[in-house]
Amino acid sequence: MPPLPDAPTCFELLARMALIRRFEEEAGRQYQRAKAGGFLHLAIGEEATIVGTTSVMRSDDYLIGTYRTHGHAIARGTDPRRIMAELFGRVDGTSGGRGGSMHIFDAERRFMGGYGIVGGNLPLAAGLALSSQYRGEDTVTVCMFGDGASNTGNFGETMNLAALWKLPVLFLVENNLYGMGTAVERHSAQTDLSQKAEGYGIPGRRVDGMDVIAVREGVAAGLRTAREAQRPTLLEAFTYRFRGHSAADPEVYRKREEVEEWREKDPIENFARRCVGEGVLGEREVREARELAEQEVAAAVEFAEASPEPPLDTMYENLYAFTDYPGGWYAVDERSPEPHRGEQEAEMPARARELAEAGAAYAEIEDDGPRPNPALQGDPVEGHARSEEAEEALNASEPGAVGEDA
Amino acid sequence: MPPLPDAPTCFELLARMALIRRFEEEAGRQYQRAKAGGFLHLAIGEEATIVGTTSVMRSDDYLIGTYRTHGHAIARGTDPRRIMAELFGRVDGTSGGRGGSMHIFDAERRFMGGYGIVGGNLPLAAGLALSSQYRGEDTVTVCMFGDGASNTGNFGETMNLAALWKLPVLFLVENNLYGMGTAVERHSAQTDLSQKAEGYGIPGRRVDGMDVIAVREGVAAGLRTAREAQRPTLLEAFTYRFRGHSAADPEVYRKREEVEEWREKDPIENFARRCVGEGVLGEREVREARELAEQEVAAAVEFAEASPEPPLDTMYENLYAFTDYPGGWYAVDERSPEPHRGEQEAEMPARARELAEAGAAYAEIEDDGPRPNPALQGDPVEGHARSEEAEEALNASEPGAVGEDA
Amino acid sequence: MAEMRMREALRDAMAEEMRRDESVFVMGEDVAVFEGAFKVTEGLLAEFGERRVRDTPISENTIVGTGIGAAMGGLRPVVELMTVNFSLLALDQIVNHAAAIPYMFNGATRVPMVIRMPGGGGHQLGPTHSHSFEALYLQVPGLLVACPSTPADGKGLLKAAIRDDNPVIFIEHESLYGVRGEVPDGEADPVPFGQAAVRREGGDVTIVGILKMAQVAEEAARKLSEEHGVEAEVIDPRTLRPLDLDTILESVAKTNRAVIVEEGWPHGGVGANLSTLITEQAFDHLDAPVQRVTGADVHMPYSKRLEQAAIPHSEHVVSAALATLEGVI
Amino acid sequence: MAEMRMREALRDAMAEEMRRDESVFVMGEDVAVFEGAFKVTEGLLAEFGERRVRDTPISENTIVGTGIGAAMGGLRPVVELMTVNFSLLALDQIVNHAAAIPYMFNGATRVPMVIRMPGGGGHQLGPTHSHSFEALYLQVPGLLVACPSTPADGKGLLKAAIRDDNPVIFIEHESLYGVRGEVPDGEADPVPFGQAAVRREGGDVTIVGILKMAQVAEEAARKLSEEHGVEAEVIDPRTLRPLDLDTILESVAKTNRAVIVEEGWPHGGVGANLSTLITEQAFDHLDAPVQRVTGADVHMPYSKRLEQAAIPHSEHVVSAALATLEGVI
Ligand SMILES: Cc1ncc(C[n+]2csc(CCOP(=O)(O)OP(=O)(O)O)c2C)c(N)n1
Ligand SMILES: Cc1ncc(C[n+]2csc(CCOP(=O)(O)OP(=O)(O)O)c2C)c(N)n1
Ligand SMILES: [Mg+2]
Ligand SMILES: [Mg+2]
Repeated sequence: MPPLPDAPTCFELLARMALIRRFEEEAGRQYQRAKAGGFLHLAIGEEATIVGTTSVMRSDDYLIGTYRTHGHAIARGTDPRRIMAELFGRVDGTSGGRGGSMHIFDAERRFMGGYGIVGGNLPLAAGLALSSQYRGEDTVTVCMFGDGASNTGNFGETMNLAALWKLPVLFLVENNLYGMGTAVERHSAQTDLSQKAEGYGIPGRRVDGMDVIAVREGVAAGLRTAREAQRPTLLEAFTYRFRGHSAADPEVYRKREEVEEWREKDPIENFARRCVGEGVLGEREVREARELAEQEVAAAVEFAEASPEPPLDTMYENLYAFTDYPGGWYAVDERSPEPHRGEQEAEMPARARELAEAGAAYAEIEDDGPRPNPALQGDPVEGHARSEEAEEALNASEPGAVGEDA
Repeated sequence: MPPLPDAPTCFELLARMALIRRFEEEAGRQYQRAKAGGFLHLAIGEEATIVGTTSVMRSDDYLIGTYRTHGHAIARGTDPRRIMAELFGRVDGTSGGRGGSMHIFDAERRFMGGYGIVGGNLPLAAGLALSSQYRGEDTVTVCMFGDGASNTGNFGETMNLAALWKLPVLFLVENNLYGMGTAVERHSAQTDLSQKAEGYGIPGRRVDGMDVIAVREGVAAGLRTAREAQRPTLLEAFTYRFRGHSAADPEVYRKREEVEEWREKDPIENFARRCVGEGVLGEREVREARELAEQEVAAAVEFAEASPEPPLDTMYENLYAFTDYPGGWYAVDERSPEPHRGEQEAEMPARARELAEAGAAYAEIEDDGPRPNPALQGDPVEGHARSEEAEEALNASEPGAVGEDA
Repeated sequence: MAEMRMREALRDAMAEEMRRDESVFVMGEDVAVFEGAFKVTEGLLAEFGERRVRDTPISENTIVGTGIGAAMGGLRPVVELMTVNFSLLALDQIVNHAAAIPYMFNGATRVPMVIRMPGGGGHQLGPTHSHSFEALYLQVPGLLVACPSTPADGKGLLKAAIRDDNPVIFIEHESLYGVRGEVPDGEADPVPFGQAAVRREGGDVTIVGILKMAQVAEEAARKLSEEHGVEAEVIDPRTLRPLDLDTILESVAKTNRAVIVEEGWPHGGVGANLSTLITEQAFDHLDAPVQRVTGADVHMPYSKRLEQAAIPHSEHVVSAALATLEGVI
Repeated sequence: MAEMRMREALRDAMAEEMRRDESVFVMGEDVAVFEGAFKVTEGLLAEFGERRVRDTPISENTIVGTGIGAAMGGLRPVVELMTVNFSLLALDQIVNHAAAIPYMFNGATRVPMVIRMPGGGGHQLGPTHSHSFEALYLQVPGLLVACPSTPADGKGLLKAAIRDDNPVIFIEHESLYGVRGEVPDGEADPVPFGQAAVRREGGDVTIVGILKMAQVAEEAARKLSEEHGVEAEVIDPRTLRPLDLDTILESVAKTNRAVIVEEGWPHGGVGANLSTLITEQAFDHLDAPVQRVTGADVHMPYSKRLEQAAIPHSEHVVSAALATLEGVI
């Protein structure tokens, strides 16, 4: 077992993991309250993999992830208030409310997104790494993706290209044993995912994704290979998500005992215990980390609540980067700011606005109040069906201390 | 070196390879004469890989290939006359003139095509193999594709699926060292392609693709594994195409000496020499194989010349399998048999016919006579640019005996 | 007749056809153990086992391609793509293989295969998970395209699709899965492709809508009648290939006005296609230009407010219908 | 002014922009050593070296995705997809990534990238190699779509595309590469997107065509004038996004008649989109329904005879134009 780093580093690792955990627990509850919508993919249980990774990256390295990346952004230093505002769909969100939970982004911290298409971020990572290499910079790109993503065509294509072009990139597969409801041995012929890119000439290594120190070591090695030898490597972090795939997952595909077993390996609890056991941190500091998280998350909710919804007339903003060229319309609706009906509408912007607002009001989904259980009511289900059990599980977890989830 | 099989088998192998060689030489010439159009991808030099494979397949096994498969169909037993007719775009072609050189098909002989999209045939092969397994049949699918195709997303996806589902399929990569003009070490990080599916749990093996007997052995082993153990394997046949990628390839990307070196390994010449040397065949039989090929190919050209062009009113045939349901039009043009202009046209089929014929007559491309050199004349180039050198190279190869090309 | 939800009607269609024909099987991501991301394949694994209800890796192009190969090998695959959004990854197999193969091999092989995929917006799934791609698929010769709006049509069209010898793109709407409706009992007849349903008769204006927008069209018609005394005829084409243009043209010949409502993008959409066909073939009947109501020309924003503003509602349809009647009422 | 071929004009555009801006680079299958399947990148490797002219493996989705990532990292990639036919394999990266990213991240990053791809039929390349996908790309918000028909436009639009901060789909026609034309000398100004070119003035009927069909439209106009005394106004929109509808509408206001010619499929095509926009916005000016001339609704057959019958020719355009004038002349 690799030794612990110094006390400030240990505190920082613990505090960051605690903040992510607390943030996501709260996000789950805000989702139940219908403040957050769409899908909500929580990484609870995977915090060591996330924080272990970012804690050894340079601030000018790039990080790119999936639809399960609240934690990744937080770990990179993104203000949790802006992430919560994004979940609330508000103007102060990381994407101004455009992207939602699956599409978090923070260019300043070189967190290059949050992508909803499984495997879609792999080639983007190659491109980011290429941009570093092209300019002769020694920045590295870290690309995080799931076990399920290793079956996509992009995986093979990108491994080959990255190896061929000797790109400074670290591919990190967050193997949480499931792609949605399909266990890894039911979706991948090769279950030792660290070996999956061998055929493309990319060596791999597996680390304990529940141990933040082990992850740090593995990632640091991969970063060195990328930065100094300009070679891609594949790192498999063996981890587990304690919650369902998304908030609506009834989890029929795995046994309660399996979940319980993994919860024993809670990356936060165990790390805190080790730090205290080895005398690097005191109980007080562990409590402090949790309290800080509690405060930051409370502030995030408050901030998100206060942030306004995007005005309707921003609908087309940033769809295009406008040049100074004259002529032509880019988007059909530029001429007519509501669902396109031709020139006439353009002559009545006031009426158009009114209609659009009426449309919003007309939606079947209530704006506030508790979220109805669609699976029970026969209402449209949001992507993944939400079952009674899932509902109960979610209701059971009331606001509480960090780590309570485990 | 594995021993030669019996004399009739050796004769059959030689005759089949000679027929393919002669057919393709002739196809090249007919292309020059503008009897065949579009692209023309010749496999001259790769005959041992093709014939070695089919010669150990059962007649109810499936074979599926690429756009370079005149030889594969011939090797499966498809009438060369129908293949030549397809190159001529005639009704008696294997696809009635619809598919052309890149899309040869013969369901009866379980040659399942002929596909123009690189890597596109890989998942189809998995599906064919699945259909065998699903029905409990012991037929095997052989999927042939190029070195370049091993970089496509389909490669990784299909390797994983085939391994996971234990499909009875043999993947055979015809490694001719180039994907179009890009050498294998410039397009694939892993240059030992037999190892490229290891990461997906599919074992691989390399054989000398210029030696028909070696190919037979390798394929037979793969077929056994698929048929008896229901396991996919990957076989790499190390081979070379003596001609350019397509008829229009100036071949600037490889050295004349390299081509010469490989021509020394001519699979037909060398096999004939060995058969004679070991006393299995006599010179007379070798000559006979060539003469038979000569005759068959001459008959094929004659047949293709005589076959009519598809009538214009067959344009929509077989686009859909019509059911007996009433109502609705499937294709927009059903209502109007020429380029769609609405109801009016439907009322004047005679005029429509006339216009379509006029359209055909209006084409800039002459119907007969020697094919102009587009690269020289600034005319549209057919896909791949044709250079002066390529033109010369093609013109240089006049009709002659089999093997003259080598 | 029994009342059931769309997802149950679709499940029943698959189950009945699987019982009827051993060559029918289901494959897709999470269709077996998980019983479908939207629970449409609930119970199928239990009844038919792993051979006929197959979980796949996340490999959209290969899932579709494997289905095509299996169909060429004599099976009748029902492939589920988890959502229409991911079908772009499979588009090469859909267009250059499934759709092209029967024609390019001149009928020597067929691709009897159904590709089911839910789509549409309205649940804050954001830019990558809210697409309406009907307009993309209707362009492609060789494909059939179905888009049911009621449980009865869902069941009947899916049965017809499974029995059809052509590759069928079967688009479902995520918001309709929970919607209930009367569905004919037991082994009901398939609903034939290429027959539009007239949901409501009326003489003043023709409204055409598909999927969720078929419901929005009906709602608009009620409002037009109650609030404006305008009687709209509402038509749901049900399939976009084959297309029952005749029923639409007959209606327009009567009403002289048409509105088309769709959830997809405005540029080159379903509405643009129908508007053109109607105008070409009924120009002299039209008293006003055909009006379109479409989704906004953006990647669906996540914010509920923006999303709702980007999706057509019955108010928009009412306003479009009134616009065709300007000067008349 | 110098006379040159389309392929040379495009090459010059890339070379000039690469000299001007170090962040511009070219990547694609066989673009370097082979100098492009259609020889459009001839000489670029020699001048700029392997760092800036990059051969890629056959991995369309990853080629485009790598371009997107590089663009987000501050470069300006010019990606060549060998032909438009293979772009279906990259459609997820094009639509769900390149087009969506700037909007879904609310402008925090941009994707300044050009995806060049030749397409079209006419050379017996058969069902998988003859597509015209303009209608597919114009649907997608966030993309710009250019389709030049002359060497001068090829050069000017490509320069504009490379300098643009949006992802640009740049569609070339395989039949036009060898076509010669006058091209402004040296560092000419880019041709701005969103400005149609009026190729010929006339008061009787407006003909709109893109790519090779822009030439067919001009040819038809000559025949109409010579053989029928009909003076057609010919418009080449040059870009489909942004679209210069105003120029088309102005023309239709004058001629009261329009014909649109395209090589793609009829269902939901470029013509359907333009016909709808024209009809919606100039209904009262139209004396006849807008006529469309399109490619046949099939996967391009290989047979020269069938292929030529499946592609529009000037005769079809003449006949369509005359149809709009029925009863008048
Ligand atoms: C291309 C694509 N196919 C399917 C989906 C639907 N989907 C979303 S997440 C997911 C499972 C992904 O599993 P994995 O890669 O292991 O990541 P995890 O969710 O476990 O973090 C699936 C199938 C998608 N978003 N994109
Ligand atoms: C998906 C796709 N991308 C690009 C092409 C253009 N193309 C045709 S053949 C070819 C090279 C293929 O090389 P390889 O797989 O080695 O087969 P070979 O031609 O050597 O037999 C390319 C790039 C294509 N047909 N399909
Ligand atoms: Mg996972
Ligand atoms: Mg090759």
